[in-house]
Amino acid sequence: MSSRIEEHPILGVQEKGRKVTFTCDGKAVEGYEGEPIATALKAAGIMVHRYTKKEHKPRGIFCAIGRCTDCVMIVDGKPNVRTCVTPLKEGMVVNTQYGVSAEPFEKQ
Amino acid sequence: MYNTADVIIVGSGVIGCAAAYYLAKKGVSVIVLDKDDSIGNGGSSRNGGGVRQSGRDPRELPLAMYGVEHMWPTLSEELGIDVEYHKKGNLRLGKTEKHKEILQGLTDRAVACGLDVRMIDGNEVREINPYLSEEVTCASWCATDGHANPLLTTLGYYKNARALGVRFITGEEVVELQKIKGKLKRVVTKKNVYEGEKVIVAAGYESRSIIQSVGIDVPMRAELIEALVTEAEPKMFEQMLGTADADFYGHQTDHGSFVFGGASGLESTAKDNGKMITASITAPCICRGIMKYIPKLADAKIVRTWAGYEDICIDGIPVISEVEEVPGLILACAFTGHGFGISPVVGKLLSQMATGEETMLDIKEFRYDRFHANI
Amino acid sequence: MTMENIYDRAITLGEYVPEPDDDRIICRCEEITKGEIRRAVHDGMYTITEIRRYLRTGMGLCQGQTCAKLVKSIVARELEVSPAVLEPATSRSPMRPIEMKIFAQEAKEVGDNV
Amino acid sequence: MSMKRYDLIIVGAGPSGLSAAIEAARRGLKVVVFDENEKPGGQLFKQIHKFFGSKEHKAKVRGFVIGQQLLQEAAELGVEVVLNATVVGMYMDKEIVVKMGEEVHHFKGDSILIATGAAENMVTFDGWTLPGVIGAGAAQTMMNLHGIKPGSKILMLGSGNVGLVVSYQLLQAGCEVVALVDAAPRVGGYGVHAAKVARCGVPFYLSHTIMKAEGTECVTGVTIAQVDSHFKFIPGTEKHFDVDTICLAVGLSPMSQLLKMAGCEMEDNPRRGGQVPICDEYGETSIKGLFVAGDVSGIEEASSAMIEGRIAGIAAAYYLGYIDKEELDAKYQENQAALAGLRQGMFAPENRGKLVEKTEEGIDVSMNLLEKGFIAEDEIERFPGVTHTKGIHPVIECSQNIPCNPCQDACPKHCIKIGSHITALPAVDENVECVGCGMCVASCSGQAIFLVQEDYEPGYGTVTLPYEFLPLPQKGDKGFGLDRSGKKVCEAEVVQVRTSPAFDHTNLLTIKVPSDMVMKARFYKAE
Repeated sequence: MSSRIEEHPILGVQEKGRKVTFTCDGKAVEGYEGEPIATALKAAGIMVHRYTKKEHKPRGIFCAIGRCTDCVMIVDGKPNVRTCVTPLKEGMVVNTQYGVSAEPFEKQ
Repeated sequence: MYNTADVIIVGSGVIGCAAAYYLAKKGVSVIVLDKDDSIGNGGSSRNGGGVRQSGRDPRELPLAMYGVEHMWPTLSEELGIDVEYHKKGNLRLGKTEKHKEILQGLTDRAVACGLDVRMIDGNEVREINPYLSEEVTCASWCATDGHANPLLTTLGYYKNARALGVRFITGEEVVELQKIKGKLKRVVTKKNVYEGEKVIVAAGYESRSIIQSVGIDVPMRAELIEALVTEAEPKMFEQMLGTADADFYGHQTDHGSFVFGGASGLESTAKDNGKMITASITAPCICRGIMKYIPKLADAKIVRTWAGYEDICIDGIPVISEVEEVPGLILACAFTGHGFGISPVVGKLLSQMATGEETMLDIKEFRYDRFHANI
Repeated sequence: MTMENIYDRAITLGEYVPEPDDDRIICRCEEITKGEIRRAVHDGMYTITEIRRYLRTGMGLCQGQTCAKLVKSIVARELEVSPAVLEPATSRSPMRPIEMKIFAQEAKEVGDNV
Repeated sequence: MSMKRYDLIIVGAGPSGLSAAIEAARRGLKVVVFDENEKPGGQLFKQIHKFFGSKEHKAKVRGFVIGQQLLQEAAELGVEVVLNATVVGMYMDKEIVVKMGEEVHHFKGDSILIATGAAENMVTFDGWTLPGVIGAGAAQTMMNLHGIKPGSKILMLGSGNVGLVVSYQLLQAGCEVVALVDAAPRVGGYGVHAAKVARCGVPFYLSHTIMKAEGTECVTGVTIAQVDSHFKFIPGTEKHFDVDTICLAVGLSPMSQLLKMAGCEMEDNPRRGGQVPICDEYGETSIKGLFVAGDVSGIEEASSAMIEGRIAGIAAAYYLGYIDKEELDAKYQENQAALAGLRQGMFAPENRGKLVEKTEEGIDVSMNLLEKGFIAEDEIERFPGVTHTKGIHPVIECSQNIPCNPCQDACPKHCIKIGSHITALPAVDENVECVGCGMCVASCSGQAIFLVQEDYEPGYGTVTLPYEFLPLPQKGDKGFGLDRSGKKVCEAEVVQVRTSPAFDHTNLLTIKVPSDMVMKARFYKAE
């Protein structure tokens, strides 16, 4: 079951941008243009956005408003991009962030 | 609580904390007073962390060289805390013929003092640090320079001195020094009176008004300098960087963040409301400077900026001196923005001065009474 | 303890007694644990500013927005003071992380007053 | 360097910032509002419930609609609202640097209002950094702004208004809320908010808190346990829930860093929620011409934030000479009276943390409501809104003194009385005949009004209840009546479904239940 809310009792059917495809760790994922990257990932069931530098622990969405920076990922090659406030675009290349790198720790 | 000690130190910056530590190691009782709430809240926690020998005044160079040779390499071990000292060299960068002249002059003087520093061209610069832009055409290169973490160095000295029994009191503003029977003895704060046989004043620019209370003056001024730090980046380079024009200076820390200091040339417009405040135009200016030299940092995010005063001495080197006319007074101020790199050495020298030992290095160039009129 | 006593760093806090949740992360960005913060207080770091500089709590990408209150309460408990007496760390520009290339790009405003 | 200059620069386009902008622009000030978010309105745009208060202050209007109204009003008055505009810092001489797009802009204001609102507090427990542990604000943002469920099985920590309201919103979004947990021994938020969550079947665990979040890559479960009066876990009381999401709603702190940076005198005031600027009755800080309003100056509700904003906007107009002292005083008095009205009742700032045992009318409060989230059957009869008139009539399960009165005006027959004292409990006038129009049911922001008819047909009565869920049941559907605790108590048949623009998305569901169940059944669940 998708975690998207198709129709909301108060808000009705929410307007979305056009459907676009992007990649996360190389896999194709669909989302709506302009929505936060994190929303599209959530809809695709992706919970882990990064692994921390010291303890290599998983992190995901925490504040969803761009403050806590837990949801940062490597987006189009740039590390530390706050996915909860960065609008999704067609063809974006999103990667799990390991520390501050796209390379998993064992390869660093 | 006792308010007397063998030595009273005014100022809990890296100099004061280092002196306290070396004194405590000798078994001397010490009280350190600071007007700020936090330890080392002046220049010690606001500087770029350079541990340089190159680019220094020849009079100061022996102190810097001694530190790099004898103190910095073992400091982490000595303090039981990683002060993040890295001896990976200093590049002072130039882009123009004028810069080259400045750098050549500095290099020649340092070489004459026995420092291993040389001029290199743009290509060699980029062999050492491939992130530097094509605009960089020359640099002075001193392989034995480096950098350390000033916050941890200051707090490391503090922690160890405290563990050895030094009494630190913050939020204690010194208002005057008093002589008793011809000797400096009393340190009067807004709330208390402290007494010591020796008083070391290491309070940055504020030292000036404190020592004026016993009729001594050091010609220095306060200059606002700003610094900024980026988010953590993947490891890029280990050298300390500076420029001939002093656009900026800084390095990448162990944490991965870059710390850079600099100025916009317009600080004089900043009103002094008693608080150190960053000007709106300075950080952007420093950023523009950095990006010319290290284009790859354009996407790095700035997470903090801050400002601090440097105590600039009129002749560019500090005052590290006993004051015979005020027996018991020892000065350690006017470090002119390069005190951190020599702080372990100065701390040790001060501990020797305060205990009446012969100093391990000649410090006559730093006397308080060296200043003369031009004509 | 009162505020005055925080300033006198010779006051001893007694032995550092480990607690079962000492390994719990408090500062999420810099991954600093409760135990590290407690130990830092026993090492003499009595102000929030000193704790930050010693451990990097609140110095990460979120700029301390998430853990400031948590750190304060741990330090206050260790010092046996009310959290309200501890001065929070200085607020510094930028309020949100900003790319160097954007910070460097100062727009020339054409204002009504020009 | 040259900078664009405004009479008033406002940071934050939330309820207080926009209200201030409106009042200032109305008096001739050139006003700009900067907000870092993509959408204006601050928290209003995530608040989909109807607001409490009085008609003059937008009661029974949903938060996001209030946001739209304020924004439109501001636009009509020529206020510039700049979104995606992040304030980088505040410098000397009331200079503000703003990141807009790929540039930073310098602006100066002759006056500045900081209305940056609040940030969420956090609590720690083992596993609190796992993906799946989120703030309540995050949950609201995800479901109400971005149309996505934060999780499917969720545990909520925090029984303040935020925890209660967000729990209800999660249910509305189609999530399952497995438990509502709070370390405090009593529900912190409005009883009516608690009651609407409880009757949907969400169990309340007061004097409980989270021991640990379980999972390696993300949350797969949670263990809670009871705590003693010192908030220490009581061994043996552990309870486990399979959940994929843990939502934290443990209070807010003023987001006052900009003010500290600007050099305002600050204080740590636990009554206001943390570090706040010291300010006068107009919201002016220790720096002349620098004002604050809303949560940044002390955590309160959006309704009071709007009034504080108005006062600050008017005060800025006076500060810059756009109005005279007389107008300032008159407007201040008017708004101050409204603010005082909002700051009374059981949840008034001075009652924070206190157990109020009797209502203003001298009635014992419902302890079951405070401990379990719903009013017990043996408590309900004591409240003045609960009567047993013949035929259809309202039953008002409003048991706490809160500043709210839309129900009084909703009834075309005037059978509901609150009187001039806005916090008084609504009473039903048994001498006035109820026509069963349901306006009172739809108008009650707390969803605490039901229409009850004991003699619908032999052996059966009906209950008309507010229903804000999808799918909407249809006439003839059969299901169950749930009691105030969410327990199935009887079979129920939907006999009428009413929707109307006047009800503003609150549908009225009339269910037929056995006569002895009309005072028990308070929610409908399909088979």
